[in-house]
Amino acid sequence: MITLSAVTKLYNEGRPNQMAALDGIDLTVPGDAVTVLTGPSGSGKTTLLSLIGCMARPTSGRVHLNGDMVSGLPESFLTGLRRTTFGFVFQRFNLVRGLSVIENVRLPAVPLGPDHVELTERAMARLEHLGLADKADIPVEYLSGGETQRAAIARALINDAPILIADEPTANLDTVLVNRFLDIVADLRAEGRTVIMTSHDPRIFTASLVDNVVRMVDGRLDTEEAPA
Amino acid sequence: MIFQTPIMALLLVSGLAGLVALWSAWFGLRVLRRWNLADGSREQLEMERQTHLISTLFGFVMLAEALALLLFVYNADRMANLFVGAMCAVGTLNVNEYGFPALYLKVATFFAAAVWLIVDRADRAGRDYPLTRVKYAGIILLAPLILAGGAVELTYFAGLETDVITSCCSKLFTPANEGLSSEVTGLPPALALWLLGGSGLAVALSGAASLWWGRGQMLFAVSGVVLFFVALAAIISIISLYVYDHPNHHCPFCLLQPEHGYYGYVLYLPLFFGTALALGAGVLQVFVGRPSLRDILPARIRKLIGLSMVAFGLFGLATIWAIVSSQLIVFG
Amino acid sequence: MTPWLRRQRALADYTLSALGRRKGKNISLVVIYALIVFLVASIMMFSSGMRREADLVLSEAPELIVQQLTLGRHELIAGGEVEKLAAIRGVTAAKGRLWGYYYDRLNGANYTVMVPDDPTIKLEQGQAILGEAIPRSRGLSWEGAPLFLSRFEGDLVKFDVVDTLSHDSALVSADLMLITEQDFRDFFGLAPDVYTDISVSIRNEREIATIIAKAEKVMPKARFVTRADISRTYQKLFDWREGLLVTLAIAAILAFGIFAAEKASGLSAEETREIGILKAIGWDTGDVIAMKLWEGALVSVGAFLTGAVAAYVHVFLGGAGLFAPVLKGWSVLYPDFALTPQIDVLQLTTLFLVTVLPYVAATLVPIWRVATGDPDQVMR
Amino acid sequence: MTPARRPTTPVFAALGLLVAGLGLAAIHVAVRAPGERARLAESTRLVKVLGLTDLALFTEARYTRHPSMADLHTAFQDNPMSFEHFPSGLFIAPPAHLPGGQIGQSEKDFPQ
Repeated sequence: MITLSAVTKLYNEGRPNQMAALDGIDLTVPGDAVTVLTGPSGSGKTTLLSLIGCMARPTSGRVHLNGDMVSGLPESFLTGLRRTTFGFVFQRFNLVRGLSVIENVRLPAVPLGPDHVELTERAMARLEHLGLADKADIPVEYLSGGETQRAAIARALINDAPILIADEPTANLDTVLVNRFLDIVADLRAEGRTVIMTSHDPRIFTASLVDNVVRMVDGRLDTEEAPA
Repeated sequence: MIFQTPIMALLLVSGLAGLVALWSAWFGLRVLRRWNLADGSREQLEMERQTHLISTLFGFVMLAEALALLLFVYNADRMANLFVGAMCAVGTLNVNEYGFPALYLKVATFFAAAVWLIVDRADRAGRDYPLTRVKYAGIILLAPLILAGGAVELTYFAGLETDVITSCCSKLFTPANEGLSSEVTGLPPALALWLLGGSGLAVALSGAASLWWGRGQMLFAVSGVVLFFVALAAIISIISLYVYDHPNHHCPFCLLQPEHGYYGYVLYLPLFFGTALALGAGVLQVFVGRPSLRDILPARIRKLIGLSMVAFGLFGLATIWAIVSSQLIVFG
Repeated sequence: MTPWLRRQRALADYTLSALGRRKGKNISLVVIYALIVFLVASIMMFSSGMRREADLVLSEAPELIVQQLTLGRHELIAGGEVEKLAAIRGVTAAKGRLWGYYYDRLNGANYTVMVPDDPTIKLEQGQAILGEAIPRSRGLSWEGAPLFLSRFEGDLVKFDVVDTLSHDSALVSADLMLITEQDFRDFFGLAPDVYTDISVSIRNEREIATIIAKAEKVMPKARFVTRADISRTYQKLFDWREGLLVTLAIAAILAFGIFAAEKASGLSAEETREIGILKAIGWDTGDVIAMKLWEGALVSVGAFLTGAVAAYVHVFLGGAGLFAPVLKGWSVLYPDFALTPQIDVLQLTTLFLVTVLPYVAATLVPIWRVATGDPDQVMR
Repeated sequence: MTPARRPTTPVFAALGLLVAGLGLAAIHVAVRAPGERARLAESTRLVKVLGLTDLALFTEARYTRHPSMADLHTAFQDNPMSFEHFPSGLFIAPPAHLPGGQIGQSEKDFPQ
């Protein structure tokens, strides 16, 4: 469970182009559920997602993760927390070009120094599960859109994080692939993981497995439509 | 005179260390004024990330200074035949009045940087960076030391004139001469060995106390430092005699020569490491009460003390071996 | 393996995979770097080899040489001075030395002609003992071939070559020509009681300064060269050349480092983004710095080791083939010698500091710049 | 599943080989030492017997053949074309217009 109280995030603070991306957010994201942040582009949902995922520190306000305050932690502790608690799937997937699929999938585990063979087996099992085992050794730039997404999901889960964070995971995908993604999310739920994502795709936030929808407007929560 | 590869390497190290010192002292001032972990501002974030660089840089400075320390002594030895009357490092270092100060400053920099790195690692382990201000105050104190070391070294090398008649170790380290070094030489061998044994015992007892009962850490650090100085005195006064198999050769540098099987390294390396670790343990002990370090520090200090004792033990073995294997009979 | 080691290896793995994307460029980087290290290392090994050789060999040179100076130039010295020197307390012996140069117009070489003053060397009039390089350059290939020397147009003097100095001593004797005193005086037209200079043996090395002080009173115009002076001359000579070349090489490494720093700081948008990705998926600033340091370490240590090993092979197995023409200059005679191989850990340390440090220093700051990006930048 | 290929394996192996190369060099030093000692002893003996003072490395001119015996303050002592041996000489080439003389020829030019 992640709680945000009175969270504000400024970009370019102290400069003429200062901008408040988030403005006084109070929000509780429940654990063991699927939560979708939605709203028009520029509404601050990605910024909110990065605060929830301990990717950035709020300019003011507090963030609690399972009761522990995390907003005041130094960045290196935040990073340590992030790599064991959260798995990230980015909007453009952000795989490292030039590296093979399996190398990409192993990346988040590198700072932890796990056993290489064991790690590779874990990565292969995950790729197998997502139907990518035969592509493990090819460079990521040769993957199709759907394969890239699944590789990104495999990478997000390599440290066995309990919470998966996804930013616009279906932005460029057709319906078949969207349905495939929803199947994967259902699998993850069955494994007991929490899923938090942003999306302005109605195919996602109206899906039956979504427990929670948070609507945002201009850096604030859209209170007219309370979370379902 | 500066146109020599080892001298250039040494000046290169000093120059880079000086740059690092200046830059990190400037950064340290900023930290002392602005550091505020609760602040989520850009500046704070940048400072936190810069601390990584400072740690990396200081790690390098310490490594390079440790190598440079060896090189400095080695080079002094090698250059000895360029100076009339100099027969080993002592003669070269005595060519002008900056030689020995440069060496002492180098040794001091090595210990200071080692302690700083130990504090830095402890600081990083605490969830709220509890020692950051201490650490950067330390850097502001360390920077002048590093800069002075570099400046003295440069003056020393710049002032090297090959035609100067210098004294060599056989003149300097004989009891007949005046001055501190001859007083150390004049320390009676028996007394030197008793002092060495005594401080060794103090190190062993306080170390055991801090490992078993978790107390006496400060005492350990203090006796470690005492042991360091006593050991240096004992090396000049008596141990070197055993290594050289010669009743009047008291030089602490000739030990590092290949003719004596590089025995100096066997003596000095554990001694220096043991002392650095003991110092680090003592400094950490000061901060053991900080809330976020309370769970972490005691284990770390124990580890440092343990390693330090191993190093001192190796030094002790090396000393005993030198005495046992020597042909020379001083007592009896 | 501990997690710490496994992490280091994984970081190195990543660095290598990333470097592998521009294989050609990065390999040529290492090759050029290794070439510079090779040059510096060769110079250092060669110079220190020469210094050591000179030091050992000349440790048996005369304790003191006394020369007559006229107009600031080396002059012949009268035989009467020998007794004056021998009379000084502490002097074991004083001997007049006869040596000079002969320019051989046939091959353009300078020989050092010398009169041996030692009972073990048996020479008769008309006979000569030659250094290793003279028969080589004059093409005296068969045993017993006589040596003809011509001092001026129409002049021809014949010497029977009775012996050639052993190859082992080439470094000190390559151009030597030993003849008897009578031959020497006849050949050069020298008066009977003059010498080139005087060598003085001294019992106790510590008394040299005192003896020189006494000798200066007897011979105020003479110049005194001690064995220590000779040794210093050689140390300085090779130090100077080494210093000059190493300075140039350091400049080259710095330029190279700046180039590498430029490459690191002017990182392509793609590379910056990549580091953002790494930070976003859970790498700490420290991890990124460590990864980039691995890159620097692999490049510089790889280049260092390659350069050092190649330099050893070049200097001690290949006879320093690259330097021979430089050293040889315009001399016709060049000793055929091989340096005594030696490896000195502290010399390697110097080499390491001189070659690796500038590179690491030049790349460290840009590395840090890259490493401090915001992890959430990839989400924006 | 294929065993994972790691890029560090060959690179570390190569570095290890290079370190081993340095080790071999050290062994080479040790193996050659006795022979070299004999060679140096021969040179040293000759130096002692003849009272030699210099290395026969640079035979161009008397002040390069015997640097320790030379009048160091007089440059270009024997021949304006002689290869200047001392520090400044590294930068200054002799004037090109001087007559060629015989200097600069090598032993190969005289097949006999």
